[in-house]
Amino acid sequence: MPFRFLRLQGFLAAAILLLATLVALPAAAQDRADIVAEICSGDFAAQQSALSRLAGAGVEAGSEGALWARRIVEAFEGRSLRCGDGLAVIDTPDGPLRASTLEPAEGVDTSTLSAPSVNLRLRAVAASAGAVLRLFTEESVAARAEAAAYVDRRREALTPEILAAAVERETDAALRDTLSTLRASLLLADPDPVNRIAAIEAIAQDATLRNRTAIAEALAGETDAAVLAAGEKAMAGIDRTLALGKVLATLYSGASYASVLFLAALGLAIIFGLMGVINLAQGELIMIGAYAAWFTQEAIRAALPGLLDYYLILAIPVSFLAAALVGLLMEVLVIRRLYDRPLMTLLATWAISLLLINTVRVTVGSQNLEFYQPAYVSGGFPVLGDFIMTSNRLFAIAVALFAFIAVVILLRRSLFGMNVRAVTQNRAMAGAAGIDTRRTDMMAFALGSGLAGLAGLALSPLYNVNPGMGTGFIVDSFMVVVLGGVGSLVGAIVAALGIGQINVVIEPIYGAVAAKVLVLLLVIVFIQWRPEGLFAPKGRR
Amino acid sequence: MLLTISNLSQHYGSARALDGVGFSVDKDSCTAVLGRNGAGKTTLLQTLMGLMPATGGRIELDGADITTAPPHRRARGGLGYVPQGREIFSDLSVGQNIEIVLRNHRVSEPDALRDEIVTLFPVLGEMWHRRGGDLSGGQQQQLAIGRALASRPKMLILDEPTEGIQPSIVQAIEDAIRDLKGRMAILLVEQYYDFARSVADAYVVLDRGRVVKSGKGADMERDGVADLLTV
Amino acid sequence: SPWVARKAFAAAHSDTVKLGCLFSSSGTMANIEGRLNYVARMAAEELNAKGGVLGKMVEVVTTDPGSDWPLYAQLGRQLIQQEGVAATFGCWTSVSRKSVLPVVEQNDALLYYPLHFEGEENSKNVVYLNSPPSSSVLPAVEYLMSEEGGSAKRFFMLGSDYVWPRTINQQLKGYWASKGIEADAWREEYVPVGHSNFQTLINEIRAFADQPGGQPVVILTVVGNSIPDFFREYVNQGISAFDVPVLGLDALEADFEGLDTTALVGHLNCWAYLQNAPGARNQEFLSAWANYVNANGVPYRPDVAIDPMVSTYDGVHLWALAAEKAGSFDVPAVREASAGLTFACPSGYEISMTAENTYVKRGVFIGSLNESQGFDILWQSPDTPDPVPFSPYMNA
Amino acid sequence: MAKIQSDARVDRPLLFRIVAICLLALIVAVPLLGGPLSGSALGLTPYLANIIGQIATFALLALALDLIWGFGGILSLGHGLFFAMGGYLIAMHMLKAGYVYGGVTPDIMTFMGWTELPAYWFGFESFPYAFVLILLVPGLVAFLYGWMSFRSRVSGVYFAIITQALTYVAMLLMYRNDTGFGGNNGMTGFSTLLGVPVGAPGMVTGLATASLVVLLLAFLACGALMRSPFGRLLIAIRDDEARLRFLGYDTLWPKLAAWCLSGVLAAIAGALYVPQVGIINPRLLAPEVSIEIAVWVALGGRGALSGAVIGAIIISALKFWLTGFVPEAWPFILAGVVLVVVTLLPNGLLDLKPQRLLAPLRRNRKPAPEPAE
Amino acid sequence: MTAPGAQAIQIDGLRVSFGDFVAIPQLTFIARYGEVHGVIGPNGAGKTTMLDVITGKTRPKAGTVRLDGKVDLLGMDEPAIALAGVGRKFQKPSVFEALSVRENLETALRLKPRSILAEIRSWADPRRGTRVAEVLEEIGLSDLADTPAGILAHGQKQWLEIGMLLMQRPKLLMLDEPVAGMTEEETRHTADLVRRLRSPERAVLVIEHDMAFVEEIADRVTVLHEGNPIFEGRMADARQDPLVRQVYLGR
Ligand SMILES: Nc1ncnc2c1ncn2[C@@H]1O[C@H](COP(=O)(O)OP(=O)(O)OP(=O)(O)O)[C@@H](O)[C@H]1O
Ligand SMILES: Nc1ncnc2c1ncn2[C@@H]1O[C@H](COP(=O)(O)OP(=O)(O)OP(=O)(O)O)[C@@H](O)[C@H]1O
Ligand SMILES: NC(N)=O
Ligand SMILES: [Mg+2]
Ligand SMILES: [Mg+2]
Repeated sequence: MPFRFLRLQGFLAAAILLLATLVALPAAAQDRADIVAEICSGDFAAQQSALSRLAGAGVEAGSEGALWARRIVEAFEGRSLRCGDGLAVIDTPDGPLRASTLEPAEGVDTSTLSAPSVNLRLRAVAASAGAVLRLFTEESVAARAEAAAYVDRRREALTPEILAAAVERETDAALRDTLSTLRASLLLADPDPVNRIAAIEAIAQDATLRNRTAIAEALAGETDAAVLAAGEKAMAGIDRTLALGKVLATLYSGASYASVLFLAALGLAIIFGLMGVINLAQGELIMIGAYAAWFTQEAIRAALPGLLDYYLILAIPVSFLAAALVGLLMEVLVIRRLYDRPLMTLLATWAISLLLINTVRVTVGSQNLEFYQPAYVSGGFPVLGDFIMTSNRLFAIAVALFAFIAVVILLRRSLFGMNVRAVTQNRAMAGAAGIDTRRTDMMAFALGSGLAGLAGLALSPLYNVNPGMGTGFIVDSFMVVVLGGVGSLVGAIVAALGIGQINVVIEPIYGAVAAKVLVLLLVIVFIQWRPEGLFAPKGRR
Repeated sequence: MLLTISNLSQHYGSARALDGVGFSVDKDSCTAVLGRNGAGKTTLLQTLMGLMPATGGRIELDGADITTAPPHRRARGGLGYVPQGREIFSDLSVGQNIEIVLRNHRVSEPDALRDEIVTLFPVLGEMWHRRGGDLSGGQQQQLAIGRALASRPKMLILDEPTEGIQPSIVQAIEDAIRDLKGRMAILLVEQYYDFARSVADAYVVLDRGRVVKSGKGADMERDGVADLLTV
Repeated sequence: SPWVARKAFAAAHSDTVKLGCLFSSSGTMANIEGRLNYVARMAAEELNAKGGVLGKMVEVVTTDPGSDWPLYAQLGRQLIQQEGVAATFGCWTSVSRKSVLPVVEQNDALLYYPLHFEGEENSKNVVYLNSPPSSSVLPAVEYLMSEEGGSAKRFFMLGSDYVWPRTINQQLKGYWASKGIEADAWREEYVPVGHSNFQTLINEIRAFADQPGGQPVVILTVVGNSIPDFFREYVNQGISAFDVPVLGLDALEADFEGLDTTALVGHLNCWAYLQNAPGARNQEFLSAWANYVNANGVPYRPDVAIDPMVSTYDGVHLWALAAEKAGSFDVPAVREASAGLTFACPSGYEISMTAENTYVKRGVFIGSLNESQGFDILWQSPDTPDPVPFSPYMNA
Repeated sequence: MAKIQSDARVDRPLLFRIVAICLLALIVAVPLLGGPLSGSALGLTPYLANIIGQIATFALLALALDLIWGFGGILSLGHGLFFAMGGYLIAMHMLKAGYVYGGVTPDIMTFMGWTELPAYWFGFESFPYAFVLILLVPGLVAFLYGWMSFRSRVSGVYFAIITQALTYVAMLLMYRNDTGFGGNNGMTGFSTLLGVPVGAPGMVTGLATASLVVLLLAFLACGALMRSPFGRLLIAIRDDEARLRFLGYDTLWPKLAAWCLSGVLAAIAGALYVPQVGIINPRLLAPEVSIEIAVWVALGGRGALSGAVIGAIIISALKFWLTGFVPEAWPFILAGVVLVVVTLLPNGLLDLKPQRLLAPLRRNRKPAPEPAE
Repeated sequence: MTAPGAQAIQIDGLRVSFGDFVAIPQLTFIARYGEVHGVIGPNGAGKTTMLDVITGKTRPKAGTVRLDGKVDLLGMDEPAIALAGVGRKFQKPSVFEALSVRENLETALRLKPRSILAEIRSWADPRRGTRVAEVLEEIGLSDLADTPAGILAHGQKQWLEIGMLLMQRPKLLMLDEPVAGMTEEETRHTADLVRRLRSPERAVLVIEHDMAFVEEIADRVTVLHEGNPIFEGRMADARQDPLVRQVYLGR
């Protein structure tokens, strides 16, 4: 009966497997010692082959073997594997363990032993092997999926056999598909053209330039017409995706650059655009905002380490208020006396910027501050082709949009917004009309300063934060305000988008500097044509 | 007494523009300030509003000393000011020019007041959404008066309010002033002697920063004020 | 001329001798260059603790050229002419050195320069404390091209636009050409000093890397704040050292202070000193620095030491040895006495001044960035190779 | 309410004379004390002589800016452009002369791997040629840019910001080594000027004296010009350009003339500056530098030539002195001084009238009443 | 030489709009040499706008503006129009505040209008001094000749501005509300001045809301309403015109 026969077959297979394990174990002991010795040998080629074997051997030896192999690989990578005097131990906080058996190594003084050096090659193989082993040892599907994604990128220790075993073993259907595709993609040089075509198709699923190059290289020696056709088709497909990805990438970098420009200019759009104060310390207010974010981070790290991941969010009010406070002091102590002498504000704010930079330098130091980068501002998501949406820039874009909307609503809808405009147009008459000009000036200046602080926060994942960071923003932010039309917030955002987008279109062609030069020249020419910016205030003078 | 000014003085640099000016204004009465060009009328009103700090003397509004108060305190204390040269907020719309005062003063029944102002100066209603700075000179003058009324002042201070205004509206303004007279005090600087005489309960004549004559409105003719205004 | 005599007289009759420092504590270089001021002070304290030099206490005069090259010339002039310093320790970038060079030459003064650099210069008024490319960059590039180093085949040179990167790359191109490597195997890009937005360039690097032709590497010669900016964007765009390793020629432990380096592990640098250098001499130096920082409230980390710090430290001691040997602070005498001097450098090597020029023989380290913002030693030279001021590959 | 323009409109004659006399005294003193008497107790070290010379060029630069800003009301936040042009042109001359006559290869040729200098370096070994270009090139650039902007009625802060942008563009270009002007390194290592070795004994005092002489001449000439009808026209433009046009003046030309004159003066200042510092690089084109020029003028009191000169001298002298004397504290002191001036003296240092300083000495006189704010 | 009664300024089919607001829909207007022509009308009627067009400050959407029946002013910029002989006093007095009264007057005088350089050289011309002294006398500011114009009172600035026009000796002289803010006595004095300005070679346009003043000086008035001329003729007749009374004069 076929049915019974199958059962028998299953039983036999299990038995053989069990037997193999039993037989393998004593042999493995010797193997393990050999592998460890090779890793410790300091000979590059031996180390490399030992690491590759670890993956395969670990897998073959079943889950216990895989766990052991993983332990070794991780110890090697983390440099806690110590060798010397024919001894190999893993240094753990609870004392050393013998590498080949993982039994405590009593009486071994690890300080006389040294970690084998890990060069890039070895590290790559180790990383790959580690991921393969995770694929076999991790309990959760998510962790295995992560390992699979990693293995996809780092294939040094990967063989079709290993993947076959992994597919076999995998219980999660989706992950099994992923692994099958991955396995197929390894067969680019398979003798069977069908497998080669499958490999090409598997590879083409991820449309990157790197994969295109892999296909192109495989096709170089190809003779089979079907494979060639499949390759050409796959490459054409990748090319289309790449092109689209490139367009998106350009738009995204344009938007991200624009968000930086806009954030830097937003506070100025109020202080200079609305209030008419040529604030040369605007960059320093940005710097203050970034420092406030850093202090928030440190405070949270000390007091509420659990919330550290959210420090950038928690710092939003802190950065805003810190810069606003500095702005408030500036206004109350100095700027207030100068509203009827706008040129003197140039002088005063120059001095204030000097003061702020150096105060921070003397008190905090001139080194770059260390910012912890939570997940939402580090790394990026591959979107399409080679377009990776980097999170830190996405954060800046989000903050810029948020700030823009909030400020527009505030200035358009609130009495405060109307008061600011009235006061800047005619300070004396505004007072006579019952507006508290002092307070309005103070609040408006503080708002403009606080927005600069917010910019500092949003830009801290993008730029180095040090006392001098603000000076770099002066030209750009004045440019944005002027191009947009002094006093127009919408102008500022349009100008920032324009400058940002044109810049990133030119940049890959002529380089960063030439792009900047061309953009600035364009702006200069544009101003000749519209001497009061994009959104010039209209009407009688 | 609503407003009492005593011994007020003011300089521009070393030039004296007001020199020991003193007079007082009754509740709901109309006082005309007269004087030749450069006599110091505008300076007086500006000092009164706190647009420049007085260099000497004392100003009392409703019994409170406001000599050093900032302009917005005086405005909220009940002074509504129509400056010479209009000085409207040119980048705000006509409506906003009025609204901003209504809202900063938190006047009661703003809608009624707004309607009242528009009825007084229909052109403001027509141009409600236009930019203040785009209005013609006379339209701006009307806006300036409307704006001052929007704070429901206890005392309306007008610096040559009919300057540059078409005759029919001058009449309207004159009527309005007559009409307002019972409801608020009015301090009026006016070159147009006949009009001043016809509305004023009291008058003050300035010359080179000094009060050279003052008295009841009804006595202007008898006191020969007209002669003081010519050479 | 009379005023020189006056200065010399003043110097001879006071009981201190002045050393000048020309290191920026503001501007784009501040983060790394600024700490050299403190190291010079620390070395001077060590000398003073032993009774000074030729019986005089050493006084260190610091300035702040603010990462502004012309200001180096101005302040150099001030140190030499106005302060009458016996020697000047200064400059990080080669461009700043080029800017003070005429000043030290016109005044026949001595500048101790602590950075590895491009060579092609041999002034008798400069003591080149650190290595020219022959004993720093070339060994590192050779390593990258070796089997063990990853068999690099294609090179993306990215530098700040000034003399050091331009010259280094010029030499590298000559070197590769001499190995028969075709010009399409490399690409050269420059950004302005202080450039911070590397978004587009890293896209380009990725595109370059993804093309066929063998293992790509980046030879990074950007300086100052551009270094952390570059690496941050590199991580964000998801490129790891396994894909495209970066050899950061000016990259130091201190450049990574603000960064999480877990995703940067494996990138390389090459210097005459790495903080992980073995040996007791290094431990001694590290604890001296930590103590100095803590005792004096120095605004830099006590647990980070970088090559130019050590080179500056070496320089102060080499100068003291030379002055003691010469029995005088006069520049010509000190210069003459310098030839052949040796010093036990914290790097573990016994460094020595060459006899024929004012170069210093030093060891070479290749470092690999680790998780904790430090560099592990991947390779180190068996001895101290002879410095070669003028590269044979320069106009090859 | 219409406040009258508080800008001083012509120089306070007394102050003007005092400044002129001080400059004259320096012209006599510097060569004397820096030359024959340099070893004496009163003598000037070359270091000090050099500083004086540099400051004189800064004062000249401030004068140039005040001409258009103080009088014409045209604020330039990019005057570093013209200063740098003068500097670059003289530097090109010195390098080329050193190369052609002295055989000194400029660094840039080495690291760029050039065997010859780019074509636009042609002829620079000749001083007269370089000299003419120092007047011509900045003048032409000023003319083209000014013509374009004034004609399109770009004015006020728009003008200020785009001059800044223009200078910034120039900086970015000059920082590129490919542009052929030495890139970030700029130009240094000069060997001779007018055939005299740069390190020659009299060179430092000579250059300093020359700078002072040029400064004095420019000061007197500009003073005369600003008191002339032309100056009055400029002031009228500053106060109400539109009104002047309705009187039939095409304001383009007087503005352009003042602008070009200012540019050329700034370039001359640059050409005197660079041989004295021995290096030029694009840093001079940085926005901060140009802003600082405006700060000098504002501090001194814009609209009065003596104010500009005094402002430049005070700030740059303070900076020279303090950076050496208290390197950590100087930014605080400088900022403090500026803030005190700004808050106490509405129109800059010019509010410190010499007469007023003397006032306490004269008895039986009431001090003039303070202007009302 | 222009003949008295000849057309000085001739406006045809003029249309001015700001955005979608039409200030002047379709205006035809003529002013003649030898006459003082009053232009009156409600606030916002377009009087100032008309002057803005003539002086080149505002560009119309359609229409022609000719001087002497031939020179097309629309093709010229402000200085050229001024040099062609058009002078204007602004509604809001505008003088050069940092210059003294005397210098304001000197600046207004163009002896050598061809080139600014020649003009500047001619500033030493003795004729200038005499002329300035005359005008100072005429506008009654002799005592204030050396004070900065910025500190003059409103009325004084008005006078100074008229003085500047007198210096200019334009063919077409346009005064926008010259007596606003003046005392009655000053108004009379100004009226005298304006009458004296009338000459066969000159056309004078006066915009004013002071009807007594207009009546006193104007040979002819045009009443504008919403950009349209609704009346042209003698002032005395205008007072009787019902439409004029309704939209402008009141009662
Ligand atoms: N900002 C100022 N600076 C200096 N002096 C001034 C200033 N404003 C006005 N003055 C002078 O002060 C005096 C009084 O001026 P004010 O404007 O008060 O006169 P007025 O009576 O309102 O005249 P008008 O009827 O012309 O409006 C005048 O002599 C004037 O020249
Ligand atoms: N730049 C502008 N933008 C929008 N509207 C304008 C502009 N200039 C003028 N106007 C409108 O055109 C109309 C005519 O204005 P104009 O100033 O010519 O009136 P006017 O006759 O001089 O009035 P007044 O007697 O009050 O001075 C007014 O309604 C004004 O609001
Ligand atoms: N030598 C350098 N890093 O410029
Ligand atoms: Mg008045
Ligand atoms: Mg009008």
